Amino acid sequence: MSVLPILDVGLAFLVVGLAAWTVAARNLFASVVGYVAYGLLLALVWIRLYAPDVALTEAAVGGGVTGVLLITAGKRLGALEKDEAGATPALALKIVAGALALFVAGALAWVVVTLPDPAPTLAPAAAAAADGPGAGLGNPITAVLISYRSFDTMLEKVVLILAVIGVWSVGADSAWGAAPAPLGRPQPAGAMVLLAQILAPIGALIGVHIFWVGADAPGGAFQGGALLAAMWMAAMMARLTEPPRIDARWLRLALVAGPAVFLVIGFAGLGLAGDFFAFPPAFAKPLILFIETFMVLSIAVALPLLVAGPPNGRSAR
Amino acid sequence: MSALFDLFSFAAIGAGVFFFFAGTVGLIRFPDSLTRLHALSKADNLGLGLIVLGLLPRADSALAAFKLVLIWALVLASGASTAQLIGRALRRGQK
Amino acid sequence: MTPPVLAGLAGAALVGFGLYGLILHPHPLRKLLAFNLIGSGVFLVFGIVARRGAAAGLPFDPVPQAMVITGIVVAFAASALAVALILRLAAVSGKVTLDPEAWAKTPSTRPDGGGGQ
Amino acid sequence: MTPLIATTAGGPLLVLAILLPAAGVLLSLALGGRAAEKVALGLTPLGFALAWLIAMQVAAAGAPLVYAIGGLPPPLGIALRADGISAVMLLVTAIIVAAAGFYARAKFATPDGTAESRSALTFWIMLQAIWAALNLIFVGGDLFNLYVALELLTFAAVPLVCIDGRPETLAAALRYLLFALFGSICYLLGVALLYGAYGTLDISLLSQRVQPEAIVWTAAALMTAGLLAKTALFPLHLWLPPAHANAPAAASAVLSGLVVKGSFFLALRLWFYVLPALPSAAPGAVLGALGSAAAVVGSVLALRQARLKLLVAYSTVAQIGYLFLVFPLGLGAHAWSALGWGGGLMQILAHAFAKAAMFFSAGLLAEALGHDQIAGLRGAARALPLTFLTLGLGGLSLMGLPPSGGFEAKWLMLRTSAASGQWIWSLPILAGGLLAAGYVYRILAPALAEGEIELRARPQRARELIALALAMTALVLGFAPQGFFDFIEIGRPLAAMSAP
Repeated sequence: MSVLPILDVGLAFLVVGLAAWTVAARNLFASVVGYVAYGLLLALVWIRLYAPDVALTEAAVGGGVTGVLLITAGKRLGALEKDEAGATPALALKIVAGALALFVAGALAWVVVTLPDPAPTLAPAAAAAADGPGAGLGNPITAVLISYRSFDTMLEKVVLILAVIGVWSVGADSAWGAAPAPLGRPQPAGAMVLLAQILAPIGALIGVHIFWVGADAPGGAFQGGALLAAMWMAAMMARLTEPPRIDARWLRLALVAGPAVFLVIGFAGLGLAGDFFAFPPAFAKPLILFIETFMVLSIAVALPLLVAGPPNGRSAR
Repeated sequence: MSALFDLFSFAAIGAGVFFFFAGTVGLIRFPDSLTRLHALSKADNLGLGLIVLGLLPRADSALAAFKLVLIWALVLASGASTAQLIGRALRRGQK
Repeated sequence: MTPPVLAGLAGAALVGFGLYGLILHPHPLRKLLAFNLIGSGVFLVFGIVARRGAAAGLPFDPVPQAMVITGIVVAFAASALAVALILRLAAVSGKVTLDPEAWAKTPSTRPDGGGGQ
Repeated sequence: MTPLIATTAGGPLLVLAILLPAAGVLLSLALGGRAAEKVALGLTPLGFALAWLIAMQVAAAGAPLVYAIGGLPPPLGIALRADGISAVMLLVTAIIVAAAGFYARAKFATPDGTAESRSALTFWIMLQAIWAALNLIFVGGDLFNLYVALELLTFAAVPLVCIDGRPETLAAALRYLLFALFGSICYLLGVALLYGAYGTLDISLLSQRVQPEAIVWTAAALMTAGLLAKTALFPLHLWLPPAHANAPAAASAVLSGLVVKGSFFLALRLWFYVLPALPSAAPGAVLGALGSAAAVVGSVLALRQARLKLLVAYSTVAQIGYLFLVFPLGLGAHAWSALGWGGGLMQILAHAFAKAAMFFSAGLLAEALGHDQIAGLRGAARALPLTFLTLGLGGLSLMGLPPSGGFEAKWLMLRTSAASGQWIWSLPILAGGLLAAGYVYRILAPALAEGEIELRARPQRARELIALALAMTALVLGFAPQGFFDFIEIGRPLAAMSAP
């Protein structure tokens, strides 16, 4: 397998080159497109680092959903670019910034290359604990996310919810409660509609599949939820469906369902297993899947809402 | 028997790589966006199809083989639609 | 060069490019892109730490990888909030500059110097 | 000899302190409308009671409370840990959040029969989210978990800045967000390096393993730089004044009094708890120098502001500067370290109360007069005596005049700089105090002068009293007994070595 190193080097150059393009491009939109391509390539890097779970997340969230978000923004701001404002930075500032960036990158590269050998790791502990309270999960990452670092995962869902409220809060007062502006153009192209009609159901199925196998194989709530989110977005872009009103009860409940269920079961752990966020060994796996189901729901709802933006006055009634 | 499968795999994947290569050359060399698009969709459709075909005998299970074909079909559907959309956008831009 | 070392060097380069762009670009969306570059560089550092920690039959240390997954979702949420602010700013004022001087010319006239229903 | 990190008595209280406001956030969004306000205000007494219980338990045990979440101890699991300073900060946060909540009712109430409004729902949810995030910051024992807390804090604080929706507030919020994101990502990079070097992120485990080597210095520099950007230490302070001055007064008080203290608290955790093995002289000197510059520059800029809220915001830039003197004066295992540590802590508390009181008063003033231009304050003190009494008392603490918490903090710092032979740090303390006297005088002098002034509306007495109560608290801190200083020593590494 002697071609792999060459491919690795090529991939690294491509990724770094696209990053440089993103920074250096003169045109705002070109820079955005460069970044989106970069995000997709990054997924390949993660595969090469033996991180299929991260690769899935990066492809779905970092590449896909972020791509839609940034390209939409880039398109809307493109019209403004003339008075983009702020003088172009002076040469002195460029030199200082360049020197600083070079210094930080150099120091980081040095430190990363000289990381201690053998590397400290929690992999044996995680593997050993898979039989214990981690509880019958073949995918150690899911075990870490839902069991050992449950607190991170639960609070990170709260972060997502705060971001949704933050996005809503920049809207106009008069629009509060209404739906965000439609994602697609008024008359979407036939190809787009066809694509959404074919892709959305299959993609949704795959999303559920990725979530379901996530207990034992690469995949999980994040990745599955992100894929479902992407499919909902595709349907909205083809105008097969419209963004929901932000005061809809079902929407609010779906948003909080993930962290709320996690929280309730976490509390119940005190009675059932003696500690907050502890799972009784006999029910650990079903409980974890139960929590994850609601997490998938919350993620699938939150991501498209973040892309759709604040409520829009035009659709208020 | 397995040697025959291997030969088939190599041939199909090799052909697939050739089409990808040709498509990429087209992307770089062709003069305008529409012809470039044309070259690129060839690579997607044919090149990927051949590679999937070449990988089929090496699949562990029927499910894995099915997933491979599904990937090809999905790429085909999205590639064709995207090409169509880009083409439309280009025509609108030219008018 | 092994993939971890390569990825580490790439990660360092990404952080460097991102830092440069974050400081220099006046446009907030460009700053956001630069921030995301730094972010992915940082995640790559986690990635190589995870890969180097391969042990006990696992090809990676699951803990840093789990952290990256959390981090990617948080970074997306941050991008979404920033984009919403940028677009709203452009919509209500027609410009997106962050220069405080430009805003000082139009001082607040709200009675309480902030807040309003 | 690594004792296993296990849950102690009272540990479950720590989880509750975080999850109570977090559950409030979820409940407020799910129920919507009027419920958000009710939930937020209803939780304040519970939250205060929890903080009080935690403080009592820490005092009784004389040692930190620990909780291993899920019964899974670090390094694989996450632990929470509350020591003396955690308990004090939990209490302060509970008090100021409650004060901000009741103060804000006048503005963000949703009366019966009215529809849910944008600004009200945002305010009540974000207030609770800030509370949850700060509580996690104060008791978090795992560096990545603390990263999540930092992000939680950012996402809660930024929307408050632009709650009013004017373009300049949106620009201020955006600048704040970009600085904060930059800060978190620097912090996260440091976390990655520390994990790569030692294979754990638990603070107490790390403190036993950390050696002074290149990777640790790099990680420390990155994390510190990130936290400085979030704390708005000079020269990374540019985002703070417009952000804090443009938010509604109740939010400004929380942002200035508490939120910047969150990232500062993490800087304390980093240097005092994670990295006690590093030599402390050089980092202490750098941070102290930046702090001194902030104290002087911030005060000078405050002197030049035309608007009251901007003046108060620039004063925050200056007061943050003093906080960083705790690094040269408190780091290390010296006989005088405990004194400097006490001074730094006292400065956090005194500023939190005094600044919250001043922002509340500035808000009342702006509502009563219809503006907050300092030039237009002539005669206002006669019309609004209580409000100006609060501004004056808060100013007393900022200047560091006795009797006040601010005086106590500066007195301790001056004593430490004398005891340690680091005379140089007494200069910014004294200069900053003089400049603070200047900008407080700028507010009070015209207001106390003779003049006719027309009030649009008389501020509610209850809101004036809330502000006054906080200002009085800042004064009372000046009488803190020795027991208080013993309490904040609980759990500080090297404390035993440096006990006088």
